[in-house]
Amino acid sequence: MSATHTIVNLPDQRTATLPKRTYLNNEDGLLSWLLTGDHKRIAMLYLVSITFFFFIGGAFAGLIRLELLTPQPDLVAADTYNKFFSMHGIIMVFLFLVPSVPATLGNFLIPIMIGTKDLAFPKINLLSWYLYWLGGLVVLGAMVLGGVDTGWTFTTPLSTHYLNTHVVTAAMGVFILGFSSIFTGLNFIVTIHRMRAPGMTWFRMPLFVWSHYAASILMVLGTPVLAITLVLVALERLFGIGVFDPTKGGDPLLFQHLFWFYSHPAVYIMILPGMGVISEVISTFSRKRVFGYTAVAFSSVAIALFGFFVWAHHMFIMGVSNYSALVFSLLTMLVAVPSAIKIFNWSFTLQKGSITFETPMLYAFGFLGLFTIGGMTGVFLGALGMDIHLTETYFIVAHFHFVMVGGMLMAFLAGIHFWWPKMTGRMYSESLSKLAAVTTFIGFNLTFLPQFILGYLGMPRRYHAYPQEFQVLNVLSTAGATVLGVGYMLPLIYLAWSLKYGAIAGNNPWQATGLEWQIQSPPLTENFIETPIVDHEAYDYEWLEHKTAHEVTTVG
Amino acid sequence: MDNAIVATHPHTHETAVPAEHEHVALPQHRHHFETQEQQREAGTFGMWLFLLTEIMFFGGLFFAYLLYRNWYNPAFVAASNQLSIPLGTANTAILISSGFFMALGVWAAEVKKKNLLVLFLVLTTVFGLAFLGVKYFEYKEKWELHHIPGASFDVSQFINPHAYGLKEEPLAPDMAQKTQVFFFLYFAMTGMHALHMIIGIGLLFWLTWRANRGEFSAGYVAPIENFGLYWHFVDIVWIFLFPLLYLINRHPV
Amino acid sequence: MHISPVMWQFLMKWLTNSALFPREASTIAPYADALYFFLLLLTVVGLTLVCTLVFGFSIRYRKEKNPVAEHVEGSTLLEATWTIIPLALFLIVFVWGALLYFRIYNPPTNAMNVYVVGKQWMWKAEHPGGQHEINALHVPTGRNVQLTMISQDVFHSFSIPDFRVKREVIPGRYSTVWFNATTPGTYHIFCTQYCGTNHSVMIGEVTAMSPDDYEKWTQTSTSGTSLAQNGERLFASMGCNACHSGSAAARGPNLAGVYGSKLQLTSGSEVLVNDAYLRDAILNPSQHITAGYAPIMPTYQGQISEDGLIDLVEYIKGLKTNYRVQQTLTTSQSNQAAPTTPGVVKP
Amino acid sequence: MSEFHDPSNVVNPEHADHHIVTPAVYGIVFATLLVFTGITVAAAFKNLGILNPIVALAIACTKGVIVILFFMHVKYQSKLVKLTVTAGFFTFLVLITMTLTDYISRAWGLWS
Repeated sequence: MSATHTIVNLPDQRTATLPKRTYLNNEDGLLSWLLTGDHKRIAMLYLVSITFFFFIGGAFAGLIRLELLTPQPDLVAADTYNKFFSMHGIIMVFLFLVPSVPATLGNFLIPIMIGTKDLAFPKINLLSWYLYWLGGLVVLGAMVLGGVDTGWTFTTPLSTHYLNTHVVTAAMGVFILGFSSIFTGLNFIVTIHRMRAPGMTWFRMPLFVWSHYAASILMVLGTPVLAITLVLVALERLFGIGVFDPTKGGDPLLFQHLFWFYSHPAVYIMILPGMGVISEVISTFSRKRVFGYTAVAFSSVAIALFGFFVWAHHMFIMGVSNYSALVFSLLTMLVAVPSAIKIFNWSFTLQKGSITFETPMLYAFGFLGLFTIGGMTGVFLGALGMDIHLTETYFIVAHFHFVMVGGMLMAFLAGIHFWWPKMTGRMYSESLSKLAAVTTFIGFNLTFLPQFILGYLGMPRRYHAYPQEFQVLNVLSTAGATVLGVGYMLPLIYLAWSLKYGAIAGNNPWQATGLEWQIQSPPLTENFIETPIVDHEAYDYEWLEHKTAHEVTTVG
Repeated sequence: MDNAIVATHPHTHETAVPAEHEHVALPQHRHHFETQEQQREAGTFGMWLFLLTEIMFFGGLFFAYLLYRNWYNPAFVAASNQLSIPLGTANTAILISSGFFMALGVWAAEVKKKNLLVLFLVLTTVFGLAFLGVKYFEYKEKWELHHIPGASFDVSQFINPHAYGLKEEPLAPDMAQKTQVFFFLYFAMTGMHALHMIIGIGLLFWLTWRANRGEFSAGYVAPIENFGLYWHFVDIVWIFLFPLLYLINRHPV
Repeated sequence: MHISPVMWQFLMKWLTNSALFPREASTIAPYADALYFFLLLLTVVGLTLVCTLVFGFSIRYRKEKNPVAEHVEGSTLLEATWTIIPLALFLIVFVWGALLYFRIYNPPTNAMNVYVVGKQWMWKAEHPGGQHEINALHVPTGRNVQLTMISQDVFHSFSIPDFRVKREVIPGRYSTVWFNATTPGTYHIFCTQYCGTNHSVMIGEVTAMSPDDYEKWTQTSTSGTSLAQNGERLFASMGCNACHSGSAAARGPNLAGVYGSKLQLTSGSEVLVNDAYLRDAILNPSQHITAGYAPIMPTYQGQISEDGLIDLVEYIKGLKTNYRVQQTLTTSQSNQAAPTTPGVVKP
Repeated sequence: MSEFHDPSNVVNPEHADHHIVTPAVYGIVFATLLVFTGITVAAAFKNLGILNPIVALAIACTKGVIVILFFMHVKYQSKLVKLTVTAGFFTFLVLITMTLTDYISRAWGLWS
């Protein structure tokens, strides 16, 4: 590949070697990993754990799609199917989407990006990984013991009085996972506030850090409300009390309010870090500072702030008062604006750039398109009258999969491909990874576009069997899911392959400007040989050029 | 913006601690922090963020209380009048005292008086335990009266108060059932509060032991300060629980 | 190219059944679809814009063409544009959506009422005339139909996609939805809120019939006793008439003609007597004591099913005089044959 | 902003010097809290109508603020910590008020 097509700049493979001492080989043995305080090692632990749970959740998704291949309830029984989608939801939301980017990429990169040695509280960081596993095992335990069929929303009074499955176990798992998430967020906020390198002012921070900061605020303030709600559900279930049971004077809608007070901001916890990844990737591969840096930074914070004011749009038809519905619908429209700003700012970042199309950029383009669709269909659902027809159908399933899978997962993969050389010191196969990006994109659209149509036709979500006339679209969707599955398996293979056989990446294969690219790959245990002094803005490619030209030694 | 070259950083962390900071090399200084000051402030800030999550955690319960109190006011009045004001007031005073000694403990640590610190921590623990003791007797009484929500919950006292020697107005049967909602919230809120106290007392034992070894008498006071924040937060929760659960329905009509 | 005939038939069948777009079978449907198409248009325009920008810039400024990036800081004007235009569009969508919402959820006053009880896992429709249906609903075309719905256990959601209406069926309180079917035919009823194991079995069919056919149907499929007649029987057997006898010395307030009136409560507030009020006053009487009466009514929570409550509500709704109430009281062995129903079906 | 390394955080708005509160201040605070406890109990037995809960909550808020300011040292802390505390209570208020928009405007008849 000629130099005009790509900015990838690898060292001479004949002489290049991985650095002698890195965070990976600093200490040896299993214990050195299990007791580590190093944010990079914890990030790698998370990466492995999250991948594990992702494929479990994905397996459930596959089973769901397989059952929906035919209108008849033929593959599994109804309660089994219900357990499948409940486990799919719980695992994907709490064990994959919420921690995905923050706990892996955020953990790995935030300290490096702001020029410090580690997160503020390394032990709490490790604790949050153990809590993640504890919560994950409890959730898996609920599955092994016989499953849970509440759906991930734990709707009362169904979950409290009408099911005989392991609701309390699953709720306990989610409760523990909540604390894992709280500690991650708390660590990020403190680190970003207190640990920035000299000269790293707020407006010199990469947008990746900004978006994680916004998401962390949501984690810290939102998650405890979910925790107390789940405690109440468990107590009500164990003692039959009735805070959420209308026959005993409780209000089932109170549960909805408290649940969505967390679970709507949780959507932003999931997508904001992804947006941070996209900012980095698009800037790097168009060799330009992100268009309107300040606007993008503030739109992250605005999303976090507004995110707390819109939760009742999940309840428009659930008996929330009409006036309240008006207020929440209006605020929902407002929260859509910062996302629109981001999309356009990213698009205009490309303008007058010098664009190359490496794998992370392909994923980022996928993100832009899919997130636009996902965001716009969110406006459908935020509009009160439209919501009546669309909610609780496959339209909403398609909508949040476009945002979560099309947005978040694309961003996650973009980020993994972008920082993989930094994390491991090696490059993956460029052609295979591009193939995977394209496969994922095609598979995704094939899976979820038909679901929009199904939704408008009225096919309800969480249906085990459905009327005949919906079959064609469901077959398309299942076919797409197969392609999508292949798209996700591919990176697993070539990334694993690259660990041993990939080309040596060198410090800065993409010639990116972040502090993380100025140090060796993989980094040292404490990232920098000496604390960097930051004297340039984020995404300053002229500074990088100047520095490269005058480079005597690398920083770290 | 100019294209400056990355200057070599003048400090490494050994030299980064300026002279005006007196504790240059405490063993507790974790070296990923640039300075002691930074470490202390990060710790405090982290603790405050954790307390923020606690506010929201109790926040859900407080909202449930607000809602149901407005819906079922007569039941809440009648049920709340079953709580003992003398015990509640005593407990408030006990808890405030415990908080007071905790604050003094922080001071003792800051001025490096080891024996005083240990004394104050012990006093904090004693008052904390006293609070839990009083709470135990309150709970026990509710147990005997079948006022614990659940299968054995009994509303007869509210339907027919005169038979129990109470001066309350009787409640209609449907409203009397709602006293269970009050008692559930009462037990959920005070129980969650008591759980925080128990965790706190566990930590206090540990801190007292460490203080006794002199760990906090050389300028490293972060654990004491941060635990103090936690303990005071638990106080504040009670400061709100006390009027809401015991007092606001008390006045004669 | 050869397509297998089975496949071909299948595809043709699917396409001719217009499986990309649901039928418009109620007066609301066109309004909902108008907003839907407007939103689709917005999406397509937005997506095209983003795609044009991304692909346009990608081609124009790819590295081969533009080896050196030119620094652009941002543009307040541009950013203001893409803040204000989306905001304005979203606000239009908000107003439009809100108007549609109130159209769907504010039933017209002249609607005929049908009760729907949702329970795991079936729909029970109860017509005032005494027609009971399970997982089916017969309605006349060209007439406003209001559904008063309640759940006996968990949240359900009553959805008729071809009418573009849906509303959650809530345990413990009535929710309503209304429609006016335009085309005779049968349409799906779905439960769209996940409600337990057999959630996907909780489906039914609504049959819209011409008014004549509907009239025939009501006559052939009535159970013989109207809801109000059932209610009257319940009213007597639960002993309601002992207190609510309408006489001056009665311990309970007079219920004749109470429906639709405003009541002064002991708490000082004034309430409108509607279905929800009546239901709640039976279950939680102490919160709804009419001014001047003592709170002596026992609760009937757990003693009457939702169907029974509907019967009672329907009975009290139509109660115009206390003549029969008092008669039932005096002739203690009440006669079963009730000749006519007091005005049950509202115009 | 701080272009230079500023390890002692002289210009940092997130920084405040460590302040040691004296036992005397703690003593005064302790006495105040006990007095307020007395007042709130006494006020509970007076019929103030709608003011009863308001007075009780106002006193509780005062006590809480005193504890936060002095026992928890927020008075002497950086702006950052003050802002953090405010943010916590703000979010709690969001939870309450936004949820109340639903309950108050519901024509359910239970809210009076």
